[in-house]
Amino acid sequence: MSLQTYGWMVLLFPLGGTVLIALSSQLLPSKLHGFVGTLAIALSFLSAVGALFALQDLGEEERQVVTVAWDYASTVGVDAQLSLLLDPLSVFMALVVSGVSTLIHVYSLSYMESDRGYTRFFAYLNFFVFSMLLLVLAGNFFFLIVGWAFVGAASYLLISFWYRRTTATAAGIKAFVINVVGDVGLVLGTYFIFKHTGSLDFLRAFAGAEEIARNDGDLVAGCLLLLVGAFAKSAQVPLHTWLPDAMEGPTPVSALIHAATMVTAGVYLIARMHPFFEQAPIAADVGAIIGCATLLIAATIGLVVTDLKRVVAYSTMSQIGYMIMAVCSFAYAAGLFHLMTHAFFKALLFMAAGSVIAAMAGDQNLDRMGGFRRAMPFTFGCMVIGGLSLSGVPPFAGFFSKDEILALVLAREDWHIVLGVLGYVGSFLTAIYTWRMIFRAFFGDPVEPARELEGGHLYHAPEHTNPATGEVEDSDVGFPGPEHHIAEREWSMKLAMGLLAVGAIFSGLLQVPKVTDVIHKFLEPSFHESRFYEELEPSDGVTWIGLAVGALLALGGIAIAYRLWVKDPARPGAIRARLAGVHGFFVRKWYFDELIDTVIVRPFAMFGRFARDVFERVVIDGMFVGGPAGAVRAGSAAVRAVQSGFLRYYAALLLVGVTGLGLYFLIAAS
Amino acid sequence: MAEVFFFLASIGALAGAIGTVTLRNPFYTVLALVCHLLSLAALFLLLRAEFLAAAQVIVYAGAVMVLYLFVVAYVGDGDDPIRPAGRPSLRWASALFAGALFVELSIAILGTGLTAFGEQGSGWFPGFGTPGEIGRLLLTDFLLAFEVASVLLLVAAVGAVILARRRTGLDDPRETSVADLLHAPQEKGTLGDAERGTMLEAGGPPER
Amino acid sequence: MTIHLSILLFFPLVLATLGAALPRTVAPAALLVGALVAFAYSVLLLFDFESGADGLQYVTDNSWIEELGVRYTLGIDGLNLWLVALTALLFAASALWICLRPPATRRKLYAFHLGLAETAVLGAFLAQDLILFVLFFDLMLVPFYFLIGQWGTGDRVAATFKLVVYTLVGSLLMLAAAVATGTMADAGADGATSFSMAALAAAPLEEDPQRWIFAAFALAFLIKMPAFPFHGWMPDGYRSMPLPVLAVFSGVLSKVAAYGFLRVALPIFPDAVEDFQTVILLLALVSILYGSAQAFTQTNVRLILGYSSVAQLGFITLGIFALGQAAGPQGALLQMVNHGLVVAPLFFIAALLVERTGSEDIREMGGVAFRAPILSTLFLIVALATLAMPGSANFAGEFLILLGLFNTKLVIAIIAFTGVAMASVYMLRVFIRAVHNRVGAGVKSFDLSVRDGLVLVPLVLAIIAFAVYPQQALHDSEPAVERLVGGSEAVAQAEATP
Amino acid sequence: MSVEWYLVVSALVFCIGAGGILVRRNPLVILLCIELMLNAGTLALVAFARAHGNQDGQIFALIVMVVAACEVAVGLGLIVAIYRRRLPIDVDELRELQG
Repeated sequence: MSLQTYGWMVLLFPLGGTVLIALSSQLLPSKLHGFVGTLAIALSFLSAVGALFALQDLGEEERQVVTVAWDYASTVGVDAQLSLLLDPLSVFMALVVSGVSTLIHVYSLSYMESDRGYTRFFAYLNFFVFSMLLLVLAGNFFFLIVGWAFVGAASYLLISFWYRRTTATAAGIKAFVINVVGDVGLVLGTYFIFKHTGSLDFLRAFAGAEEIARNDGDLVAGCLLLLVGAFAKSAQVPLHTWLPDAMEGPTPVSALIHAATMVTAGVYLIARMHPFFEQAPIAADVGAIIGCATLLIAATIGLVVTDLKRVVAYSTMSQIGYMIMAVCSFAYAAGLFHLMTHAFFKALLFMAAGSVIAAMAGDQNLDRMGGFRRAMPFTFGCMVIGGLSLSGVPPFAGFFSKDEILALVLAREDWHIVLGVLGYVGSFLTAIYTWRMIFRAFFGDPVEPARELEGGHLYHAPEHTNPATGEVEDSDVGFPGPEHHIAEREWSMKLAMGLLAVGAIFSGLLQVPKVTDVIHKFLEPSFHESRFYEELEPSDGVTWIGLAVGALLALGGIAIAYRLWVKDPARPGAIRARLAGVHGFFVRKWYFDELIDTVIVRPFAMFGRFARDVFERVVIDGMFVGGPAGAVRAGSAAVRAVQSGFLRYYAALLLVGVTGLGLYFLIAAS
Repeated sequence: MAEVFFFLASIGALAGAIGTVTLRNPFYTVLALVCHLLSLAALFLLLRAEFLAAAQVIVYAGAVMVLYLFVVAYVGDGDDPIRPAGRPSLRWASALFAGALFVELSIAILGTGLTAFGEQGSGWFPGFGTPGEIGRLLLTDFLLAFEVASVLLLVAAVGAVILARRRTGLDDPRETSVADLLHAPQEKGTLGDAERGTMLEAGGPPER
Repeated sequence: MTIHLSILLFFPLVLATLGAALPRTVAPAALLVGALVAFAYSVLLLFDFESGADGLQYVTDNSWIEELGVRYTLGIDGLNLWLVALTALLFAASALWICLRPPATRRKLYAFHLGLAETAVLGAFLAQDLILFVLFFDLMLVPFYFLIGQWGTGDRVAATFKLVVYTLVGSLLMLAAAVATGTMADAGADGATSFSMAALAAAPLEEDPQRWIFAAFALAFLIKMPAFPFHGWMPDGYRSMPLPVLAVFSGVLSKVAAYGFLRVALPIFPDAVEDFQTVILLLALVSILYGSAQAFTQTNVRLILGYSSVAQLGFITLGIFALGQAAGPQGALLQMVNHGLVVAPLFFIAALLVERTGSEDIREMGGVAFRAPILSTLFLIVALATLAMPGSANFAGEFLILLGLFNTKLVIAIIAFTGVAMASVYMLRVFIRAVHNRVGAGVKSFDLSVRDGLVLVPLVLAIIAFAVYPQQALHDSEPAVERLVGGSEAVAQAEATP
Repeated sequence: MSVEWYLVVSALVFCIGAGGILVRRNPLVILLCIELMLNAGTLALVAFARAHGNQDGQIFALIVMVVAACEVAVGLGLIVAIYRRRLPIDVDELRELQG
């Protein structure tokens, strides 16, 4: 089969899975739907592998293949076709997305088993994967935007999957709306670029990119707007507020959306648009600075959050910050390499967290956890592997990828050195908060659920409540159902976590400095016109010092976390009391939610209420309707006054009229 | 000779008209009108409208006026003081405008070229206005008008019967109208009171 | 096979009249047959239409009132082809709905009025003579007057009063303007009075009379749409209109107004359009923002949908008045069809939700998704299409509209984008409040019945089909739009040269 | 004997009838005044017929008589109906039709 066929198959399997599950939802037993959905994604992954081999068969210059299905909205100079661009970058993304998604599907097979929305879940999940694959494979701006928005819609559906929870629906709408803001940015950015290139097709537009003057106003505006899109999807400051709230969704969703796939779309976007960003370095610099700011802000919040999943979520934000910083500093291969390793270890961390949450019967609060080490040894092992990889301890995957980013950023010299140094600070914080989470959940005295689990029995809460509000859960919709019996007992969860753990340990070996160079070589055809792809190379000194510093910081962070939360559990409280102001600032998430609320949401709602209660009544009803209607009313009142009911009065009027008419004709005739 | 008859007849017609308007007793009013109609018939004869004059006497002065008298007798006396509705000025105003209208008409009649028709009129011919001629015209040129007039009479007769019919069996006769005779009883919906004023009503009756 | 537009035009009315003579149980069925035949006919047109060709097709041209130069001219080109199909589809859906859920009283009359409405709307779309257009445009009001006045709910008298008076003001202005155009232009052969739109477009008026005539037309269209601030009749009207009627009213009638801009205003008054462009664009922009803000705040589901229509029509107006940019009118035309396609099922779904809740207030709804998954899924698809999610044809329309506008009026385009974001807020708000969250107190949830599915599923399938392949509509309308835009460009150049 | 004389008489009768309608309150008398006005019209028609030498005017007059008869039938029916309902026979009292 040709590369094109593989490309379409990658897309069609998840779409077919969605449609099949949706149409047969009332017909087939729900258990089957899980397998159908998983199979569809697995086949999609296999097709992506097929596409990989087909791509490698082509010559190095020909590895950018466009395939068109049909004209979609091609008219009056707009060339929106349903087309795919198959090149190393898109195939790389498709592999990561479909691969990790397959494992998450496998994990969900048992994790969601007791949920009554099992069928719906897999339909949504398949749709999500389809959307994400459409996003990365799209061959033009138009379908990039389509995939972009589909991902947003799918994430909305998945986040508010337990739709009886008002917190879940609120989080869903928040995610969706911020994503739409991103869409708007993307569309506007597309307009700015389309204005100069005259084509929506990627390859034709890239070819036109060099014609545009460097740092041209339109181009910078367009790139900044693309960044808005990327930031909204990748949860960068200040459009990040949806990500922590999105943890309302089921844990596999968190793993899928917020670790491996959706949030990395922004990184992919910037890498894909590199010809424009290299022509508009101002925009790229802005992106790099914001990425760096995000990684620090997220890390500081991660230090204080007490919700298990939110800690992982903030660490995701922070890691995406690294990637954004990398691709905006033109270190594309490093950014994408980190994207891949991050997909492995972050999905692993989420799955492990999901396992713990299941054991806690849905409770996510770290304050109530402890001592799960012996109760869940497999989960503990996975968590440790993921944690080591995330902190950047050699020789785990995260170590190599993160250090490559920082080394390349330092190699940009000038003020980028500041970014690099801040990146190291961030990695130190990362180690601390990651291990804070692990130590608090798995060490210390076993809590009651842990003790029950050690006794071979799964803890059941007396009454299921929403962890966010304490509201009693509606058991129709909402995990855990009354009969949940999971927490690392099931083969499918162990399989998924095991495979990811392998990835989290060994995937770093693909690109060890000065030794292997697989990713860089593979991606090269996609970046053949880049001025920086080959040139940007750290000096040997920076490389080795960076590796050493990175390893030391990671280990140091872990040591500090160990001292604070295992050796001396009283210390954190004391520190918190001393730094109450800072702590409060971090706990309130730097007041971003409040800021957006005051600046945007409230004025808008106030305007709406004003419009409804005052403007509509006074101006519209009063002036515009009241005008014509009032004139008609006044006129009819005047006529009504004449209608006295006196017959003779009417007759007199008639007579007056006839007389008047007669007079008129007489005068006219004379 | 014709002038004398004309003046006699027109004085009779005008006197009858004035009597109709001014006499208080309805009974006398009708009689005044009969006088007016007879005088008018004489004028018709002068104008060589024989058939019309006959019809005027027989149908109008005879049949129609008897109907009036009958109704007057049925309804009763009801002496009617002559006074205007609303305010007294209406009376003067109406007289004024009626006078003004008359002046205007007179100016129009006398001041235009009607005199050109001459003393004898233009195309008078033997048989003018006889029943035979009128009948021929009615059944040839004016057949449609003739037929329509018959339908009109029928409708008027039916209408008069319905208007004046005696109603029985109803609590308050004021609450029914002609429309009741024509309409079938109203269809009744199946909605409950609570469902009125909502989209349920718009969407049809609910099926549960 | 030759296609006669008169058959398409009058078939619904004839069958509805026939239905009025049949027993009352059969009357809606007769209406349905009329609407379905018209729909089949319009589908035939879609396939038979020669899409690359410029100019009118299937022209019917007969003399009508010779003394006044009024002719009975019907024709189809890229501008009205898909709108005619949309009209036929929505009326067929509505007729099916009242067949399956007949009104409680006087259904013969109800069916007759609906058939009359279909003929009037089709006539307005097909007419190629200005007076004929005005006639059908005004005729549209008549059946709706009775439909609201007799079968409406709530304070229907006040609603009818407002609706009729308000739109009549516009209509009368338009009639005067149309007569003035014809008599002042004398565009026919040998300087005779002609109301043929093609002839009028070929012989434009002086700029000064163009202005006030255009203003009168624009006012009529803006009221009908409705656009801010002429939407005063809309809240009451929407609150009291019976539902199947509201679906076609909102789906089709507002499009007639937008179509009027394309068919009448742009070609015949090119100079005035240039002069008024900014004013109309600003009104459209305010419509978007204001409609969105209202839709975000209201709690009555009908009003939310009504105000969202105000906002959507604002987008369409923006596209039409992106002068000199073919993408704008192209997108606007596509968006007209799209909006009609989504808003009608939305109102049907709203009726079903209300049936389950017993209230039109979204605060009292909630939670039907668990027991009504099919209904919720359909609602989701329609809601996402309404908020113009990329991948829906609505997005293709909005993309083109805003692209056209972007190239002419950058700032307005950028502000209009906030409307895109707001649309997602208010549509999701309705969706979540109605379908998700806790089950409302008075809610009895049960899934879509086969009867309702018969109406809804084909409409949703049409939305999906259109989302997958909107190209055909764009292709069909391209020559007509290029001609339209070329005309106004030529005028702009002529203005610039001296 | 000129035709204008007839017309002047007709005008005079017409104006008397019109004035009568304005000053009388009894519906019966008002009906009679209407008869007067109709007859004035008839007279004018017949006079014109004579002047033109064309009998069409007489036919017209005949039709006017028919209409007058109809009007009488309906009008008297109304008066009887009013009487039956024990309403005052006075047009000033019968004014429910006011706006």
